[in-house]
Amino acid sequence: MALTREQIAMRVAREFKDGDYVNLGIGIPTLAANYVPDDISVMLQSENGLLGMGRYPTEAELDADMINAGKETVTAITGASIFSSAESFAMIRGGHVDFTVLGAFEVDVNGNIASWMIPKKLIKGMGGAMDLVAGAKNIIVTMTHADKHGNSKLLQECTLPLTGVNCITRIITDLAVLAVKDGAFHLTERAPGVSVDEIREKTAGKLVVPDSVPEMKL
Amino acid sequence: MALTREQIAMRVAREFKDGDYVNLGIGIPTLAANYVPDDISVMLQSENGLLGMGRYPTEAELDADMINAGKETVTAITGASIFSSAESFAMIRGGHVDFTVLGAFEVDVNGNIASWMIPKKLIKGMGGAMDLVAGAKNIIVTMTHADKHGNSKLLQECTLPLTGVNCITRIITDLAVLAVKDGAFHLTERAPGVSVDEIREKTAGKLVVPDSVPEMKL
Amino acid sequence: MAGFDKVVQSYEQAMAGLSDGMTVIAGGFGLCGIPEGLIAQIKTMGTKDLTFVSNNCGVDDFGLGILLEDKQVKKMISSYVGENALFEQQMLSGELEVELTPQGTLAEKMRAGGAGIPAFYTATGYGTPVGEGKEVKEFNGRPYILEESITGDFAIVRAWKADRYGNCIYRHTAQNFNPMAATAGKITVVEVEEIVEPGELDPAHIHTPGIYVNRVIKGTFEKRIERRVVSK
Amino acid sequence: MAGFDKVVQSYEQAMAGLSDGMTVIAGGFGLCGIPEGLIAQIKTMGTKDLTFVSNNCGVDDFGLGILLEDKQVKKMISSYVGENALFEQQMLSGELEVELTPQGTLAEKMRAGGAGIPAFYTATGYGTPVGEGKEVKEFNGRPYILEESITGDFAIVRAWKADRYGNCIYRHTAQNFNPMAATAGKITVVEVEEIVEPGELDPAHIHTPGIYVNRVIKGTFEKRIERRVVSK
Repeated sequence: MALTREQIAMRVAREFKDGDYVNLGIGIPTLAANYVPDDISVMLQSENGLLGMGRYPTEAELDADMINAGKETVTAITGASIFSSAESFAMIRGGHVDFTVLGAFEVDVNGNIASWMIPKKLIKGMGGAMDLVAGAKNIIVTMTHADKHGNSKLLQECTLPLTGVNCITRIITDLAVLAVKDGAFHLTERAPGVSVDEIREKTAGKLVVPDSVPEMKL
Repeated sequence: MALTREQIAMRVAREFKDGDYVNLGIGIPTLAANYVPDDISVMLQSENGLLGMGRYPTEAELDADMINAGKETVTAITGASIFSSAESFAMIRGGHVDFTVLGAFEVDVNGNIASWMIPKKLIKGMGGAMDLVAGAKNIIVTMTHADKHGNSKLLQECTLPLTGVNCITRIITDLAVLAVKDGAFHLTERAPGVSVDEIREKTAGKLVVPDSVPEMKL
Repeated sequence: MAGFDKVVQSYEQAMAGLSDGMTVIAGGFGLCGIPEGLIAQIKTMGTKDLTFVSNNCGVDDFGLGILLEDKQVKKMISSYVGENALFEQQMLSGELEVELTPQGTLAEKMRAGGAGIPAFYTATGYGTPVGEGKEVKEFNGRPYILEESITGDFAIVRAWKADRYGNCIYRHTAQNFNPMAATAGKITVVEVEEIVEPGELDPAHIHTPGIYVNRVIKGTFEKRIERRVVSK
Repeated sequence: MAGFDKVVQSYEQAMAGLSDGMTVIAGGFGLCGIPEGLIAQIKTMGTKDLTFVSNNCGVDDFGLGILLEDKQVKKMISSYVGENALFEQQMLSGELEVELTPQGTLAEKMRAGGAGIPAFYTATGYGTPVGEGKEVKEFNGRPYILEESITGDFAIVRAWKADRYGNCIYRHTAQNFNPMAATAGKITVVEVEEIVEPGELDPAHIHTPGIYVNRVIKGTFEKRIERRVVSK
């Protein structure tokens, strides 16, 4: 069965290693913070200028001057640091953030990603997404494999305005985990109970399927 | 009579306005800080990362972590700020320092300056001088009008490797104050008792002399 | 040190000299760390045809959003403008010109402007609409685009504390774009929660040295929260 | 948070991995704010053919100068090298390659290296030997030269206090080049006067966030004064 949002987040969290600095986008990526295994720690970077983002505040802790990149009120962990936007993106652009997890509208076989604009429909801006995909060492895209009309989001070539080129190497969807390399999606894991055929059917771009595709561990 | 080093410094100090941020090079420029008129204040920037440089420390105040750009022990005034070299040169390069005063080997009629290198003889490096002449809003060069062999330092064209081009607009020497513009030195003041003829004789580059050249006030 | 006293007593003095057609760089991220009183003063002044450089444009009735009501904004240079219905309407009708700029590039453009760096190369935006028409150059086999710096006629900044010399510190994540904005204005105006005497701020921990600051005014702030989320 | 504990117990661990031919970025200005123990460790290791990026090269018997004795330095990228007789001798004999770089450009090259900016334009050095062979471009009618960023295999840094996560603060003007150096090393090692627990440093006043730092070691420092000048 297709994974829930929480299950995608659980699978994402299994990618992290102890000591990773991680930037999580809005939505499913943010949920991944809830599923970091007990035996490791990651430190969350929020691109508005906070390294060591903590949980949401209690009513008593609420502070308008303490927000995350999604503009939500947050707290800082012990040992956090707070800095300017220029410093924050120096970290990101300079490759010091180990992992970025973000959503997307489309990804293609060349690792291009479209995530910020649907012409004539949605023009809110790219925020920090273009910097993040250009700067992070490892990027994971999380999204549903297909849109609500059943159209694949894993394409031979993106159709929407791009966020970045040749930058996506790993995708975790509700159906599968895929590596992006050599001009193809390489299926590495499938969601429990999801068949390779279903994944093949919902993947519009070139898909490489090995002889055996294990089920994800969550 | 030719000015002493102290007198050159006194004349330099008369250029400052209340509220000026000033960077003073090693030597005569540094002396200018001693002659700032009582009714105005300037704030000294030291390019190793100190805005609000104060006097030299007492024995009790000596601190190896508190130095100026000349690597001398210093103090900071009340209301100083201390920052990185990148921030310091952001201030300089960005034109936020109002005045830079520095020495030179040669200046020419196009406002070029040579101050850092004598091939095969003196190769110590430019330090911050190239950044300072490229960045400050107003630059004053202080030097003796001629070298100890009597050779003019105010040339038609610099002969030594340059520190900066088209950047010097004002020179204060032991003999005169000169503006540099339109491809010539323009004599504006002469040292008390120094004749225009002496200045003319010791200025190798094109010199424009107005009908009347007042004596400097010190 | 009278020449270094940057404190002004009124918002009129704080924004004196702002005129139609100018470019204003504004600190803040969302509604966090915005110079509320300086924005209100611009609304009061009714200055028109302004270009704003700011990560966001507030919301409909707060932050820079309030300047849209009387169409004071000609152009907006921002990374994200999705919180504001009036903004979208004026943008789609063509009344408002918008230059969407990646957030890190925007921060760096302000910093570069203040630091006398006219342009820099970044990988951000290469191959996307942001890179269109921009110079491309390869370094170590990777393509980068050339981005030019930004400076403003004015910069409006919100700080936590400033001393009379204009030395500023920011509170928590209200820092965001404010330090870069402060460096990039021909006239930089800082609205603060508290004015202190020189010497009260630790010299080694000043976020914005006073050399960048022209005017300081004590403000009072609503500090509206854009997305109030609490732990369950 | 074991994965974020950057503290190492020995200088051997601190400089493990340094090998012949590597590039090392070093903080410090003159003898102020230099990582004395890390430099001594490099001397002990005897690593050769090193390129150092540092504003200065110490003096004959202190700072980076001590690495000249056994000819460990192949190349030096600095703004000012006038305090060191052995340096001059090796430079003139051609044993030591020297790339003189303006101080502000050097600081910005390190910052850019750490910030993922491969190159930037600056007016500094245009029309001088520094600008020779470099790309020139005009912005607003003024010519600027293109300067490329610098990164190192190692960065060696001296801080005042660091916590276990590598968050650092610097003391007085011992800050200088250290924050930029810290960002620009593939492996950044910080030698500190005091190690504190996370939370002891104010999050808003950390000069170098721990994300840039790989190893922290507690050192002891001679802190030699280069030019002792006292008020009369």
